[in-house]
Amino acid sequence: MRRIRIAAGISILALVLAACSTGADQADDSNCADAEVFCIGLITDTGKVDDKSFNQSAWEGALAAAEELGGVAKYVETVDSKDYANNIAQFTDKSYDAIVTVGFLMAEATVAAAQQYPDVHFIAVDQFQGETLPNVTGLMFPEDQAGYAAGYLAGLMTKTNKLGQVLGLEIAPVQLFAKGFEAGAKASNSAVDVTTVYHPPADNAFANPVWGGQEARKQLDQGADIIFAAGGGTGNGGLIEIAKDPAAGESVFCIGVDMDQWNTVPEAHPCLITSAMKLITPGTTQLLLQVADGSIAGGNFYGQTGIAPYHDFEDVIPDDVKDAVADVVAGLKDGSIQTGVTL
Amino acid sequence: MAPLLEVKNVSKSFPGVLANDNISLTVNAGEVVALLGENGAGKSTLVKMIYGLYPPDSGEIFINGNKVELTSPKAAIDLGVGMVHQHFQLVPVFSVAQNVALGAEKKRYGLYDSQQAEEDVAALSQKYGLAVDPAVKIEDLPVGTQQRVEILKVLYRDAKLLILDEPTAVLTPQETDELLEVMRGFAKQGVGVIFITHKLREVLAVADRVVVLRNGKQVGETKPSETDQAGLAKMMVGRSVVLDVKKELAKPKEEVLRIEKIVVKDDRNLIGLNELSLSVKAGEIVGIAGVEGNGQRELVQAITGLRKIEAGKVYINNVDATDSSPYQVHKMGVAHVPEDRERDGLVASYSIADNLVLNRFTEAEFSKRGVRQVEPIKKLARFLVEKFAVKTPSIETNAGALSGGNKQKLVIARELAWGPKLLVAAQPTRGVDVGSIEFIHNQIVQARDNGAAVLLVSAELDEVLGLADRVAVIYAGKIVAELDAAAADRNKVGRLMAGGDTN
Amino acid sequence: MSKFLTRHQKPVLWTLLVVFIAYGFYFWDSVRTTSILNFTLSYALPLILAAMVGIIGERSGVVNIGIEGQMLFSAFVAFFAAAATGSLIMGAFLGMAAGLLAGAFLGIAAVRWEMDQIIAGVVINIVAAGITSFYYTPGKSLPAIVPRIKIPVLSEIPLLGPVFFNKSVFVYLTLIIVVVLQIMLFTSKWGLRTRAVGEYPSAADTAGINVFRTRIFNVAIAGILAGTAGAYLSLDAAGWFERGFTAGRGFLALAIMIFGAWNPLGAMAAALFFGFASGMASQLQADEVINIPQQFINMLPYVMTLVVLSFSAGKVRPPAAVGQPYKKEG
Amino acid sequence: MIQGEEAKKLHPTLSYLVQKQSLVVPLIAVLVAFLIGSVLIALQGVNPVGAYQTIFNAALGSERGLLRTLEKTTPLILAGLAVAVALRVGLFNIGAQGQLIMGAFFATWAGFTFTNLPALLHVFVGLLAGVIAGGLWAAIAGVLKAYRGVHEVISTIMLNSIAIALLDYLVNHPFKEPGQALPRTVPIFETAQLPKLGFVPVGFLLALLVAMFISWVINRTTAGFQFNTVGANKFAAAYAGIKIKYIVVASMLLSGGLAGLGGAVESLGITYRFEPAFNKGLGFDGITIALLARANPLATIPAAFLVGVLRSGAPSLQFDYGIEPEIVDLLLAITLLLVAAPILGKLIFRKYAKKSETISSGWGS
Repeated sequence: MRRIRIAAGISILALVLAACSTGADQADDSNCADAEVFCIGLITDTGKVDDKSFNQSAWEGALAAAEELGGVAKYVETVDSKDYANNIAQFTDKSYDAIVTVGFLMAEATVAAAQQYPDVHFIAVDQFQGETLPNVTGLMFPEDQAGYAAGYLAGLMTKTNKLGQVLGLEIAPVQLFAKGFEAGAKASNSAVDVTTVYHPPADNAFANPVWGGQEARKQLDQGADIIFAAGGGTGNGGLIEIAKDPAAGESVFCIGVDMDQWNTVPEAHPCLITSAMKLITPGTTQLLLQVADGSIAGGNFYGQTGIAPYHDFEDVIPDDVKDAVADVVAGLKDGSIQTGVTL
Repeated sequence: MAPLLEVKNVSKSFPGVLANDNISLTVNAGEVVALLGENGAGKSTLVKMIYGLYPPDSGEIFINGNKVELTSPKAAIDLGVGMVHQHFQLVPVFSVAQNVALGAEKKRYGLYDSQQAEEDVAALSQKYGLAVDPAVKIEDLPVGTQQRVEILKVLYRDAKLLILDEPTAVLTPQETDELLEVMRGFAKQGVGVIFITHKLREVLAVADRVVVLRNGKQVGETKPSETDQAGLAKMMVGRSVVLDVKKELAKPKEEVLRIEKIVVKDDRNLIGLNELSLSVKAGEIVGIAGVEGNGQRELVQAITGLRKIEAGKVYINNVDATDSSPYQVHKMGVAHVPEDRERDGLVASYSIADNLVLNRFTEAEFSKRGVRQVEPIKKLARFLVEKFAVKTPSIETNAGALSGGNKQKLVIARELAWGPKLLVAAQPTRGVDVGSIEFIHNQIVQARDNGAAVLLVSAELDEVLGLADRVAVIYAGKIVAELDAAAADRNKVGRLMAGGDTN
Repeated sequence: MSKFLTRHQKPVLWTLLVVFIAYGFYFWDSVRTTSILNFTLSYALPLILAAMVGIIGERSGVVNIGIEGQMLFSAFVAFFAAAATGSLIMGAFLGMAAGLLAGAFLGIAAVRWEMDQIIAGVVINIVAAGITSFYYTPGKSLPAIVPRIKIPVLSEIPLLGPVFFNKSVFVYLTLIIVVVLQIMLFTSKWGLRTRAVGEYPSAADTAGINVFRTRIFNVAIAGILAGTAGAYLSLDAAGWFERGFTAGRGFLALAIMIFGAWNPLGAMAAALFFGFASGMASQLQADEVINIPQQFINMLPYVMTLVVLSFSAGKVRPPAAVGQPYKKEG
Repeated sequence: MIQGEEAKKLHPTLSYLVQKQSLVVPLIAVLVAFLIGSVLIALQGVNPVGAYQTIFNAALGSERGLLRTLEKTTPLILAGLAVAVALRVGLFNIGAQGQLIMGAFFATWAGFTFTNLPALLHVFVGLLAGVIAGGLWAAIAGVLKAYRGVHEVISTIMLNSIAIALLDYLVNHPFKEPGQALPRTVPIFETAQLPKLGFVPVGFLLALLVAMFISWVINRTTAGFQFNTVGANKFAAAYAGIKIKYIVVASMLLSGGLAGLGGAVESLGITYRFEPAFNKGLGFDGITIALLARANPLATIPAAFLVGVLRSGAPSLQFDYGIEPEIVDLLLAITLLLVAAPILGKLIFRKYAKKSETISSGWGS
């Protein structure tokens, strides 16, 4: 009898809790079909929306656009990379106006969905569009340029002439960052030596902060004084480890990646002089606004890259260095400087 | 003065069995009480309750006149109860001293004091004449010595009541006599002893009183002075039993098994069989007598293909079987009743039917193109269960659910069913009730009479002497003597088993 | 001392050989040698602790395949507790408590409920992965960093000093745990009883030792070590928590435990070997001295483990009763 | 088992349930897990009834949902079978993941390498390549176990890592799709693609057939008898003349082959190419499924289906209610706990509860 009572208790508890629940603070997307309401859907790569990296950047861009437009934004996180199509379909079923798919893994699913739903516009972050579809815009970034600018800074700042790189999986965007960094560093300081280490191939290559920290430590021990950490959680682990060094901010620095990591990894403040950014957030927002006002075009859209503000290191970095880096950033932008990076 | 131990109206049942039914027992200080009964009579259950291993369902236990709740062995040990178990409870990778001290460790600097323990054990073994080296690992000791360790364990804890569960099963007659002496010595020092056995001779030699159990019930109490072997046997079994195996004189024919100087390693990678030679002819039973651990297991496994032969040859029907697999040996006509039927002979989670074809499942009758033929298997099973009088509700019952005797009948049935040329039977009646023992003995004799060669390995010297036509004594991995069964008497064989000379 | 040397001749000689070689490399390239050994130790640290969890469990007869989940859960609790309370010590403490909880669950499931031990471990792994992912909240960070404690004098020794004696409290704690466990397991009353329970539970039972209690106690206590490993990962090694970031270390620890023949010091050596191989893999990649794709360098530790085990396995044997729930007959 | 007198005392329905408790307990376990799950969901401020409705609607309510559910179930059945078969022999194949990705890669390889094969043959060749690759990969562990005494848990963990690194090399270097930023292979030819029949993937039908076939092999053939005997009592197996080493290798070969088939079906039926990110975690789900199914080959089908439904419905849960998809892992963990721990059986059936049995073995060789 006692057991039955327990079971009954649990069910009643469940019902009470169900009654109390408010139905969550989910955005109301019931009238997305109306032309008045602009609905934005976002599907993450097999990662989480709070990844302090590109999924998060894109999501923030979508939120900003939704706010600007008074519309609705919602996301779904992908667990299984074979669910992309299904996850996209959830939004198309509800007649969302724009769908952001984040990450190059989703390229094919995005194109397939775009062909199926010509009325929906797709923003394909990090997905190069070989053939132009009117309703897909690939949001691309010249990562090598961001890496180059950061590398240029590092080349000027290093005292030991040794730079390090703690990287995620050896895949194109990471390689572009890394090679750009090396090229930039060599351009500003021909004596510099750059150590490049990718995470071993594994499912967690972008989510192994422990390894990132250990590798960063090793490179520091071997004399590197500025380390570029590019690899999601793995890189973040590297940043945090460098920030722990007693000389952090004095003679040892770190450089983040993707977004201004000053905001996403506060633990890295002691060493973070800048981040090699691809400006996914403004790029996403910009494209979504274009979708809303109808000015969007298919094909590839190149977003901005650059380096993040120096924050607390504004005074640490000499003015001539800052000027030189600013020139390089400008040169990269107008095409007068080429990174020379190929994969 | 209150008796040392008083058990009043204790009952205990296990699923499907009433193991102890209203049993009472009294043991006084300085007294040896023999608990006599055949296998399954409930002797072990009773003493395990006294030792705190099981709680009784009902009834009371008093120690020194105080009612006690024995919830764990620890509680029993604290009250001065000590027990030497039938299956030795020793950790093989521990030293003698570690085993003795386990659970009653003395400490130095907060750590286990191994030096003290070794000294204590040495002192104890000297005091009671139980010679053993405290620093040696248990797995390196012969069984007889292991038993001494078990006894030392109990003495180390200052037991006032000593329980010995079938202690003589693994001993030579001489060692048995020594043990009986030791028991008398304990009694003289005021220790109460409960001695479990089914060997009548020993009961008469050592006990002050005898309590007999049968089928979980107490059937009587007597004194050695008031009875004899026949009387005890009748009490134990409930009818008069024929203790001797009835059989014709053997008519040996051609040689079936010939072993030439085989060398085999044991589990510890030491020499287990040392150039052992032996021959068994069709129509005769050769019994291997020896103290356990002298190579019997290795011999059986070497013949049946379960153990690698390092040197020497084994011929079966003049065919070289030295490097044969168990499967090939079986195909040569060898049947094997393994010593540990629970471990080797049966799959407890399988039905009786599947167990009856355990080593025959590939035969054409039971397997067509790799598919098992369920009906023929069942048919065979029904036939064998009937023929060998296996008591079971159905052939679908799991073998694990059968009693020891029925399990053994199952193995015997499987091994004899197909008319083997050579039967290797190891401990065929271990842990089996008297009724089944008779049955199994008759089956073995019948197999002989049908022309099979039989190699019998048994720790029970009486069984070897009673059943074999020829007795080969094994000692330290060698056959040290071969005797005609008629010429072999207990004492002579016993001396040989202990490595002594016949002359 | 001399008794110790004669009894443990082989390991002592091997240790001396390794130290000798290490110093050889140190005089050749002190920077690389020191940094790689630093990497080695920090990589090995959680593996060592996790292997101790496995050893304590298996020495008392309980397979613990849930170390991975125990560590993940503890790392999660340690991180968020530290973030919420603003105290690393509180975080570490609660992380260990979480490990204790997870350990106690395994003990009770495996011993009291006689549940299949491997299933119980798998359940811990899935539950931990689910909870830590489901209840993960972004935007938290640690209040401070785990300080390094420089041990006077010892830290001045070349090579050994920086590698072993200028580290966080977790390193010292781990080293102490290994040594204490090694001593306790083989020379204490607890160790004697634990091993008896793992080798031959009925012998322990009849000697008056409570097999059930010993097993539950040990597995639960081992959980605290898993908690320590988890706290180390999130509070010290990474400085934050990432979903699923134990990344198979709990499973690797089982390999290390077997590699180390169920001995604490042996397991530590095996874990250091893994750390060293991994450090070398990244170093070879960084130095670009040999032109092998990094994937092959990275699989080296695993291949070597298989090779080494295929020559050494079978010579060591696991505790005899491991994996079997103890049941009183009848 | 309840026999004779005792059974008669029970009400007939109850007695029937007691007999069928190995079926009843898992069902109730799922229900209880969902009940506990509903508390967790409610604590997130979401109505659990709606949440479950969403899961089932998404997973089973439409052809698209059904297709996705069955597609997810397919490799899970095969991975579950892989682990279950090994468990039958007393081996714990923790390396199904590595075997599965080896199978997925080599099936793809066959799919894009052989040209001019007729469709049916090409599919068959692809599947076969997957089976062989997975089987051989697992056989390494089998051989190491049988002849060198290396425990399979350790060797398969190592082999998982080695497989990941090896395949990473293959898709980054020799078999990388030209001009692609992403390390992945070229797509397979159309002739190698496994088709779908409406919302039923052919791979799913194949998995069902394989499960039934394996069940038949285990229960009806002499090979299965040998597997079971080695698993149930290896001493008795040696005594009965079964070549244990051979069986260990053969069972790992079969186990790995099944896992490899799971990968192959995934490559040829869904992804049409190989990418390291695909197939994530399928082999580990196989462990959960095999344990849920208590190593019974046929029971892997419903177990895999349960996992498939939950996994397929989870994204909609996030879409509709913002609940993270990991909730389904919690549900599965609770279900497994309730199935495996004898608590539930004891609560329901009291003294008639079946005794729990150990289906896996310790390290003891």
